[in-house]
Amino acid sequence: MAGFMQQIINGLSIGSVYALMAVGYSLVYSIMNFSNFAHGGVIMIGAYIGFFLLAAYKMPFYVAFALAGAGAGLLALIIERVAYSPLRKRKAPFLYFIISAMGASIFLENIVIATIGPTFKTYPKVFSTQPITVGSLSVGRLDLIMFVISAISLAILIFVIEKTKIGMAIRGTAYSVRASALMGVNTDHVIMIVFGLGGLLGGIAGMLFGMKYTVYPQIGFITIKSFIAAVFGGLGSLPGAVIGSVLLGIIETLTSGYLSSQFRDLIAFALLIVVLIVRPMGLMGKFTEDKA
Amino acid sequence: MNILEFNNVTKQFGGLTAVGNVDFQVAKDSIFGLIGPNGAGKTTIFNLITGIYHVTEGEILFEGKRINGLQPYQIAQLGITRTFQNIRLFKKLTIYENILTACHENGNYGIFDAILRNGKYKKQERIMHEKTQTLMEIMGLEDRKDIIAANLPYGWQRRLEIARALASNPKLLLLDEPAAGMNPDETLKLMTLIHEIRKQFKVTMIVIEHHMDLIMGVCDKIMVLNFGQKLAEGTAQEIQENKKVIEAYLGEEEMHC
Amino acid sequence: MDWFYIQGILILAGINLLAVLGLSLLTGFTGLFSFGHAGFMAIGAYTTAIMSVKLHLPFIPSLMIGGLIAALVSLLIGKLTLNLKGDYFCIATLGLGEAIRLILDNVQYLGGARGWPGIPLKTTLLNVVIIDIIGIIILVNLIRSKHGRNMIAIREEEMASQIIGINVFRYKMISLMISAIYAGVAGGMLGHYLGFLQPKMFQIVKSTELTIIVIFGGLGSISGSVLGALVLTSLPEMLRTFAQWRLVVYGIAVIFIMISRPQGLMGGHEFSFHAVKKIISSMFYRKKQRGLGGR
Amino acid sequence: TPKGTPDTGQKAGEPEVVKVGWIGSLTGDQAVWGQCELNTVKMMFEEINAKGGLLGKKVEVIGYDTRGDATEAVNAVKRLTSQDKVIAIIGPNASGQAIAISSVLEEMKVPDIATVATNPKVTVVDGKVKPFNFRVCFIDPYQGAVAAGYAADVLGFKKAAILYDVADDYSQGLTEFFEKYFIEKGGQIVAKEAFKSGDVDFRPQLSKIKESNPEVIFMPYFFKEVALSANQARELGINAVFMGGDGWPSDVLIEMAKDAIEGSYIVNHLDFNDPEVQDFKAAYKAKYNKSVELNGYLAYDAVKLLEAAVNKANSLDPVAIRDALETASVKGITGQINISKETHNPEGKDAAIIKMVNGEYVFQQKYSAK
Amino acid sequence: MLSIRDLNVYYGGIHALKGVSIDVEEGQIVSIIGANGAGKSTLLNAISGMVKPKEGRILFKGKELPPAPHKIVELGISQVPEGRLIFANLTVKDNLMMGAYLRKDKIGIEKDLEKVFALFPRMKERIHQMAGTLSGGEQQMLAIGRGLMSNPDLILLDEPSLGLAPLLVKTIFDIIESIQQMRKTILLVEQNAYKALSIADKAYVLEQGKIVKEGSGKELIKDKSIQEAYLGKKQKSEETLA
Ligand SMILES: Nc1ncnc2c1ncn2[C@@H]1O[C@H](COP(=O)(O)OP(=O)(O)OP(=O)(O)O)[C@@H](O)[C@H]1O
Ligand SMILES: Nc1ncnc2c1ncn2[C@@H]1O[C@H](COP(=O)(O)OP(=O)(O)OP(=O)(O)O)[C@@H](O)[C@H]1O
Ligand SMILES: [Mg+2]
Ligand SMILES: [Mg+2]
Repeated sequence: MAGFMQQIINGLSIGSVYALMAVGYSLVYSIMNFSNFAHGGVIMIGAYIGFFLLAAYKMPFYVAFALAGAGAGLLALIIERVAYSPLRKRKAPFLYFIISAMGASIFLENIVIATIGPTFKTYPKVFSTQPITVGSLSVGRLDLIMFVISAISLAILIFVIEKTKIGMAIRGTAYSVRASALMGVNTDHVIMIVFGLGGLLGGIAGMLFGMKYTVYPQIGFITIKSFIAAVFGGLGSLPGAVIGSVLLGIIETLTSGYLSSQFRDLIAFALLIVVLIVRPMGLMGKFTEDKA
Repeated sequence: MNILEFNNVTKQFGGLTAVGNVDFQVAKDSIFGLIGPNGAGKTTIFNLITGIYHVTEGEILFEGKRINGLQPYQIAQLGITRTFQNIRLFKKLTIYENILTACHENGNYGIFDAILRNGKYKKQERIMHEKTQTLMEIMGLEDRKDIIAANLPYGWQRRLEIARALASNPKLLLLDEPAAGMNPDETLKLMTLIHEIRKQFKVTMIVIEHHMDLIMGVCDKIMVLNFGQKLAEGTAQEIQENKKVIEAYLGEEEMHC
Repeated sequence: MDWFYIQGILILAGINLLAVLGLSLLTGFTGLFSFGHAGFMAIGAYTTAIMSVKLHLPFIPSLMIGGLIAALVSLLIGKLTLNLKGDYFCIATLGLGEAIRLILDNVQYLGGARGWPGIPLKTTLLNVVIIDIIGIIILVNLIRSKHGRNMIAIREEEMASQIIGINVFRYKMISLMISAIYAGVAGGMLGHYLGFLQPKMFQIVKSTELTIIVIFGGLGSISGSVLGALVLTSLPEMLRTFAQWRLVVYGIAVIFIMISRPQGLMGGHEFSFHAVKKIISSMFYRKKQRGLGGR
Repeated sequence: TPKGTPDTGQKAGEPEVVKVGWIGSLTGDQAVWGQCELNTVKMMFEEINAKGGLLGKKVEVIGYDTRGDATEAVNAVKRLTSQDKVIAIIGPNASGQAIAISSVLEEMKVPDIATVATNPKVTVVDGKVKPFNFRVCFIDPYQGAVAAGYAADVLGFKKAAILYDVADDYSQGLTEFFEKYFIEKGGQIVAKEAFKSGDVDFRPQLSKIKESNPEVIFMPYFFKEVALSANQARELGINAVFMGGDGWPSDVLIEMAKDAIEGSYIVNHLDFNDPEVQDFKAAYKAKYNKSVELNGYLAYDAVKLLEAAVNKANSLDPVAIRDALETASVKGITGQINISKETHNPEGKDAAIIKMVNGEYVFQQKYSAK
Repeated sequence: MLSIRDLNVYYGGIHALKGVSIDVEEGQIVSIIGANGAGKSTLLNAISGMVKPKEGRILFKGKELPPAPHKIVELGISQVPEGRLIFANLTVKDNLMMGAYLRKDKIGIEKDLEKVFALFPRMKERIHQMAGTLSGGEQQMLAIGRGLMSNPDLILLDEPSLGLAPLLVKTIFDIIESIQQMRKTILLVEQNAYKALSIADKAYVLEQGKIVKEGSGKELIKDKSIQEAYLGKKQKSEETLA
């Protein structure tokens, strides 16, 4: 039983990593309707910014944290301007965005390898790595922090999207850029805000990831997991992204713990497909009958 | 003989009953009008017939056979097809390609025939191209053959939708507001076209329209829906004189002039 | 440049092209976006190798069986996932690709993650070119038929396709199976070109590489796929001298080409056989004209 | 000539510079090792040139990136052998690529000396030695046997657990042989858990391993994952001794997991503190301002081996070099290298057992599996 | 208030508007009629900044219009587009609020919301329904309501009666007149030429991208050629109805 509880804790901890990454990804998806594969690159750069600020410039954690978020947000904006905006202007189909995004992610990964170098970097210790133990269970401090930060940023995000005017404009633009423009929405701004926010979340995710694990050019790779988690939870739904992530984390740990770690991903994928067969729009995705 | 029968059909969306206990029959070779206020459930009835929505209760018979529960394509293959209120063309294809694609049931050959380009393929393709050509002529689209569907003005898009629907040789054709976006003159031409289609293709039609001239001018029988319920049914004359219909749908003014 | 080296690149481009042609049918013409085609390549590659190494079958029958088994697997997968829409299908295929790789990593009989050396070298430029040409002809013929038109209709407007009697699920399935056959055969050729197989070769990166080529060449354009395969297979080779900067440049190049030609290389030519014809005829035309003394 | 073999002992206007190829990962997740190898080769060639070159000619390295991909390795070797006309190739560090290139080497008749490609099949397949493939490192079965032997015989462990990377060839190789020999020695594998390249969290597997109470955990993978998994294991309260292979050694490992790996044992190619190694280490550091990774030492030996073979053959002809390599023998930085004609491996090379003490790689002893 | 001079719009090779000039006075209803594909929607889209004209000037209150659509809305021009373009993924309420996106006066917004609900009680009933699932006519009501919510000075209506039941068509034209009463200016594109001309202070006939006729609504309704081309049916239907 203690083993089981520990595995659940492990799952929650991995899940909250996926969740932080998935939220930013899902946000951009919900507006632009394409999978922003450059998000992994943004997360990675966020992690590096945080690392350098802490390790080389010895900044206080909160400053570094804010700057990593801001830097990644800025990067996301630049990517939007350079790689997507020209496509948007020409009304290219979403697949072209995906390719451009892949180009950007290849670029980001390799520019880091070529300049900073391929070796992984270790964050200086900010929080004690001593886990909090309750009986025979142990929870990492950083895990708790990540959990809290994901929850807070999600709550803020949902509030912004659902309750504010800019949120409404974001949702409107998500459906139709043209109609929103006719309503007086500066759609260019809205899209930039979305990318900025997505990048900001990515930067935060990257920095926390870096603190928990390490920083290296291939961090972006792990975002495939959060991509899967977002689909699992229902694309475009922010709470779905979080729930999908946490579930994926738990499924993965329980599979490794009780079934087979060799075939963990196989089993996780099989489960994913079963879920999608039963609920083709993911767990929290809205299923709307197509209206003719 | 009835080609289509609705027996006590109900469709609910959550708490909303879009179609409630509706019964009606459509006689073969007739033109059946379906009218009613906005949101009365007319399009929903089309969606139920074509299998895009599933009925909540009741049954739909086509040529005496129950069709609810079938897939849309199966229903189409039985001989029911439609146009859409919100136009759904193959946007990036040309007019010709739109119709040619819809002609797919007119020629019969397998994948291997296609790969080998054998005689069968060639012969059947010719049939399909001929059919397309004929349809283009009847619908008056032949000189716009290569225009991409998305770039057509609204009115022509509607025409193309009808042409595409006819391409699959339907026995029952459902037209959802075919005259929307047409001016009175064009609507008049559409009426002629509908008569023409009936003559040439021997197809039964159900027409949803808010242009009363068209409905009154072409329909043998009309059913009026209101809030998902049948309000009245009868000939054009009967419907126009029906107090309830005037009150709920037509409005007074129309009757005075 | 040395022919030996160029020949190697051409063979690879040809192998990529075959997989890309299949994917082009699925993505470009049917509108389904797959991230798992490397998985079908893997199945084809390992099956072909089993046939030729363990069962001593000749190369061509081995390839065909490789393609067929890939198609069979795609049938199973398709049954489960083809009802999913857009990115959901995409994720399912991504999962499939990874799952196949994971299984191969664990099957020690086929070398596991350590790979399978000693596969006979049977792939030559000649047989690659022949198979590619056959592949192109089949695809062009298919697309120019009612079956191809039905697939395009599904891409354009799924609901309208159903309403005119197209069995959407069936055609998606056919498209997936054909693309799996292409990928499978391509995989078989790859194994017999390198003489070595390793699950690592069929990572997501490989799938995305194929997708990039399809889109890069121009969706729904076969000539675009041909051009895309050639350009994108040789581009990293041309950038060799950049050493660790190579992929940096590659990434920039991809973005640059996308934003400067957002319809892909052959963009705007919906029906590639038009494009092919046009290119070929314009080539002839130009030559003729030049022959006659220029324009 | 379409398929011309590069006849380097050739015609008029003999090239003033001899070219040697190098392939490996300059990008991708293996780039740490590749970049270090190429740096080492460059540095060594400068030294050789300073001393008069190879048979009086200046030697130059042409290095191509493979992204860790077998197909790319084949392309790169095709280019090196046909267009660049190199006399020999050094690298790659991964077995998959080394195996894939052998058909090209045979066709073009150019020898290759792999650095850290430890899969037996790099040089021998189905009992037949591949004529143009050589290497300077020991092989997986040997390394696995050393690790198992040392754990069982010297350290006296009876219960071992294994955590390995299921998607990695190197990791699978070591796992298989460690398991085999440890059981042969009467030990018991109490848990065998896998992860997949790219994972960063190993707690689920480690939690399971913890329940099986092993005395030693064998961790045959690379140092990034080692650092992460070691830290996580200690966090979960696992006290077992860790043991690993040549994927471990690196300064970065110590930096990140100093406490977690304290007391661990590593099977290595050499003793880092050996006085004979210090010059190279210092020279590298001075030149590149980075510490040398393990691969650098083996790249060093590969260059030494090549130099010895060229001198022995007294020719720059690739085939002559190949013939000389078959019986070459040289004192390398990782030990005495005596290439065996039957296996093209450096036979009888001892492994160095290293223990982590106070955050240092401390040499224990040379050890060889019987 | 609005004056357009020599407007030329191209879609690639298609010359959709060929030197169109129109004038709209403050407080007027100006109707534009024309066959399918004449370029009516294109004209409205050019005013809204959704298509960029190649040549020509559009002056609003004497000033050149800025290029960005949202800037144009800011100046007080709002369009009820053809084909509705409602936000299918937003509720009815949010759609209406999107209409008021640029407004800051909370009280005014509330008032206008009530006005819209008074005009279309159905919208109030369905306030929380996802707009995408509304019936065609309901969507049209929503689109008009949304257009009103921005409280514009000039409102561009592109076929507002499209798909509406006869009773509602009548209501819509009543509404248009009552909007005019609120001292707003209206540029109306309609297929229902008879109705459009009867309420218009001024009207233009657009054929194949060119203005071929202009005059007061009353004049044009009596014009023989227009009766034939655009109203012909009206007379006939009156016969049938009689
Ligand atoms: N998928 C759905 N979910 C919820 N409500 C729906 C859905 N589809 C239709 N409705 C509702 O059902 C009712 C009937 O809609 P329907 O489209 O059939 O109307 P209609 O008679 O065609 O009207 P119109 O003439 O305006 O097109 C409407 O109130 C509509 O809002
Ligand atoms: N996006 C576009 N690309 C190419 N051509 C277009 C585009 N939009 C409109 N057109 C063409 O421009 C011309 C004018 O179209 P427009 O939509 O303005 O006509 P309309 O008068 O509004 O017609 P309708 O009454 O059918 O709405 C038509 O010939 C149409 O085919
Ligand atoms: Mg309707
Ligand atoms: Mg229009």
